[in-house]
Amino acid sequence: MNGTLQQDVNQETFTLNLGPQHPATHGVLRVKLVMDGEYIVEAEPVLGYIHRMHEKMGENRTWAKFLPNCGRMDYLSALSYNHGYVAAVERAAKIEVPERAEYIRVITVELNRISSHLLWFGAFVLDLGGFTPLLYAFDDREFILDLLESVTGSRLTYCYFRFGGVYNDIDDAFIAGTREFIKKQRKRMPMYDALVTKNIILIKRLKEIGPISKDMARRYGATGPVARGSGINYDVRKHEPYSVYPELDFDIPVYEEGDSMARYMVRMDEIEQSMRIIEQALDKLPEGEIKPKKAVKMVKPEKGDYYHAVEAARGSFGVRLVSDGKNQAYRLKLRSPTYSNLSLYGEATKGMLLPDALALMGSLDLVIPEIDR
Amino acid sequence: MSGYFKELISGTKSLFIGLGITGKYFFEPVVTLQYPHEHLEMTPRYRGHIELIPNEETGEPKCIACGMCQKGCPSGCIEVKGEKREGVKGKVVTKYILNFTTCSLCGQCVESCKFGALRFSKEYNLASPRKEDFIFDLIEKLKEKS
Amino acid sequence: MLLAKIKEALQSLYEDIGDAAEIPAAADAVAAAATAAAPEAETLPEEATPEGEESKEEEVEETAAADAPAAAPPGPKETDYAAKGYHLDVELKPEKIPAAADILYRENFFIESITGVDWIDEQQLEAVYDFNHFDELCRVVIRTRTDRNNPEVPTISHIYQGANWHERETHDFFGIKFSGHPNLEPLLLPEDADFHPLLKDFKA
Amino acid sequence: MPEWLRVILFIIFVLSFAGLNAAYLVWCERKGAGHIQRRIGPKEVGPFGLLQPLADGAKLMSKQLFLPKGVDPILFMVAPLMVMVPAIMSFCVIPFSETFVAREINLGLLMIFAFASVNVLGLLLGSWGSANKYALIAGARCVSQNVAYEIPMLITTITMVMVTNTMNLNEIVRSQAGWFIHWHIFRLDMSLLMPVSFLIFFVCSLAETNRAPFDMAEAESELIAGAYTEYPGMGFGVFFMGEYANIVIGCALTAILFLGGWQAPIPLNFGGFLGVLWGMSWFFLKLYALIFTVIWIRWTYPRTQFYELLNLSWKVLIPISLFNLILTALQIKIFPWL
Repeated sequence: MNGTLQQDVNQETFTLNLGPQHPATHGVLRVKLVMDGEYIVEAEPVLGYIHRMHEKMGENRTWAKFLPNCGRMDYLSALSYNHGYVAAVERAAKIEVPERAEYIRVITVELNRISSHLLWFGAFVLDLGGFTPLLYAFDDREFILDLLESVTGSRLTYCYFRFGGVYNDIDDAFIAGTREFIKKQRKRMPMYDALVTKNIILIKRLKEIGPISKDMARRYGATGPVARGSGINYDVRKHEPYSVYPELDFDIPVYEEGDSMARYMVRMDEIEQSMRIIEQALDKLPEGEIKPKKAVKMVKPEKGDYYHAVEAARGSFGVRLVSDGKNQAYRLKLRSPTYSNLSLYGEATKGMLLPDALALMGSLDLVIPEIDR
Repeated sequence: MSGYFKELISGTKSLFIGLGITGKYFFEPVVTLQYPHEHLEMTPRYRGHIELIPNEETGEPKCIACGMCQKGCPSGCIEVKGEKREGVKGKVVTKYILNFTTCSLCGQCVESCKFGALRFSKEYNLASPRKEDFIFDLIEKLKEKS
Repeated sequence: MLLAKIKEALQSLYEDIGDAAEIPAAADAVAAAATAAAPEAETLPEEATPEGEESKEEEVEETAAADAPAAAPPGPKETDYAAKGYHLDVELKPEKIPAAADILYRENFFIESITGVDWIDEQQLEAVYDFNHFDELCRVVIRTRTDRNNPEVPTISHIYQGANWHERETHDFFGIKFSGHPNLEPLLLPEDADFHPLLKDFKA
Repeated sequence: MPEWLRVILFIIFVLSFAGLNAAYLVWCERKGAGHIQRRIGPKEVGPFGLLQPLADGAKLMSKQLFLPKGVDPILFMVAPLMVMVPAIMSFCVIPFSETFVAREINLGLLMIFAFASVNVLGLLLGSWGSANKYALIAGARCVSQNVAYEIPMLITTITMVMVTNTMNLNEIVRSQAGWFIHWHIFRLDMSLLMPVSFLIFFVCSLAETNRAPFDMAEAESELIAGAYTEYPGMGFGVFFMGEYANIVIGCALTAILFLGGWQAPIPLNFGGFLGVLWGMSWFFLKLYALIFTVIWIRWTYPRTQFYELLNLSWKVLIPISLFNLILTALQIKIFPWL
């Protein structure tokens, strides 16, 4: 980079490598920027720095042995990925899931979603230069991690769901702790609101910055909070109900503006909605088994291909299975939401200033291992 | 024009509110745990590396070296060997090596153990610059413990 | 509603195919037989041994493959959503893909993903396109098969810009060339990668 | 005391003050940030982590002074000094107490502003000389930011000069003698917008010293470390010390202009050595209260966007400070008996 500076300044534009090690990319993502002063002429994300070929791993191991991989793609909402994968295999192999297990799945997934959104919130404000909200968010997130650790045994890369059920049952301490957490978090949200959301500096940095239109979201297949911030009322939990979501009453926050602020607000509102889901699920939690009556020994789905999507914290996570009737996948396609969400980055950042482009990148909520898989 | 002043005033107010919040937290007690000096008790379900459960009477491992854990491990990080001994039902485990460097703590070995001979330990203070330190001989570990 | 409409629109892409005896059409029939077999298998008692199931399926497939052109006229097939996870299964010839994408684009579908499947036994590569709709639940799967030794499918990245990356990914992993793609360089693999890891005969 | 001895003693005092101050402000900053974020901050080295700055300093000094490939060696090495030296020079005119001041210059205020302008040149040269694109962007930002914020700052200063009729800092402090209501910030009779002037001046000094939320020169989440990206070891260390020295200058100036400098809030004064101590302790109390506010602000807000920062200056601070200037002039002319 050093040697080329002299040549570059004589031109109209210069190229800037954002990453693969850069504080705002949250991991090893590189963005090739062509800049005119501080304006971005062209932005091209370069992926693959931590590509691990999970899909090939899926073809080389039995269905059950792929389970630990799920937690290692989107490590911030690992349970959503767990859920997506087991649900797809259950659909393919026609495994019945007891109701209690489904409720436990929903409760833990939603807790995981809150923890993911909290971390995003902190990291996003950190991208904008505010340090303190990150630590406050971590404080809250620790509470969730403790809860999830007490039931799943791990804090981040969960491997908790099993075909037809879950690994462990939840106990009264977990239920009480979750209720306490919700009570505490409800009191905490107005603080975030006053400290961050209503802060004039933050508003100025996010309002009308990085607009993503409805049409752009559709052309690029953006889902999750990115789509919902652009006025698209699409949430797999409502749109394509799975698990026990149809029995629970919750809203899908949708904002029409399409700017970074809208995406921010969607996620903040989703924390509240997730808490509502958890509360109802805890109330309705039925007694019973957490694993199918007949233990699932060998999973052998019928020949054919199957698709199952779930709403992960970052959007629609889909699993496409192609089975040839053996005890491992013939083809396992993992559709990760941020892959599609990031693909619009090049178009959306045209003509933008560098700090705004970073605000936009933060608002997309990227998890690089999930993009690279 | 009125919007200008409105924004100015509300904006300034929001800044002072923000200062108030962080100022309040300045005087509140810290929430962090001073890790090397203080320790947390792990929750009962905490997944550390696996360990063998001893037979309460003899102190020998309950494991009969059936190899189900080895078979069920996605990362192939378990190596079990056993031999037949006289007077003992089933096999006696002679070698149980866990390569913790590749273990992903998924719990499928514990789940697949029909004899209740495996459990997760509560150890988490594991750090070493050497890879070899994470290849555990679980039988040794069990002996050390008792 | 939407499903019927889109089915009808996509049906038009089949009309000028003509002779069903061509290779892609035959592959069509195999896939059709597989999907047709699925609901039938569903009714089987759960206790049925996997081996039995398998053999039965093979039987069905063989018979279906023999008289497929007569049994299943080409066209989009509705599938059982609860069992499969999608509503419409469309198998097209590669050159029809952009037209199909265009139809879906005009009906406000969004692109979910593009991927490939390596059918090494048949020496074919399959490209699978997943489309979904934001307002109404309607998942459409479009697939096309191409020769494994010279896999080529026209790009749809000019219709759905999001397809750009998906096509690059599919090219990375399977080597399917998306003709007309503006920038078909490795995306997830190293820049100089000349291997395609998801091919069944790829050994690291 | 002979003049030369006085100057030498003062240089020693200022240099050690600037060094220690930078070191311990970092400690304060980290502790303050820690407690705001509900953690402890440095605590391992020495009691309450008080020796942490020494450890940090030792680390910085022991690092290799490495010249990255392609840098302009002269500019690269000179730039940190160009930030540090003017800051230290400015200390010459700061009255720590009535008699404890190196040189009481009649144009002291002017001198500080003159030196403050050199600071930005240092940053610009450093960012240009380090031949790094991130640094270059930071340097460009830094210049336009400083230009924009010097205007409202100077306008506000002119208001204060009009009110006090002097540019001698010690005189300005003396004019605020008596109870604390005589401090300029409370003198609504001089100008109705005095508290607003104070705010404008404080905000401008934040921007001038590149402190959050206006830390465009560093902007670590956008520009890695901005102008300092390529600097190793003590090169960065000197920049750092200069930055903190500038914060002290900015806050000292705010304290002198608005908060009565070394004046105690009650009309109680001592002579001799006790008087020096008494004045100094009040001055430092005000100074560090302001510095704490600077730290507090940094750990509360996100960083402003660059054009918002310019907007704030051109659309808000300059019009208001101009209005304030006119208002003060009118007030002085129409109600001269006040």
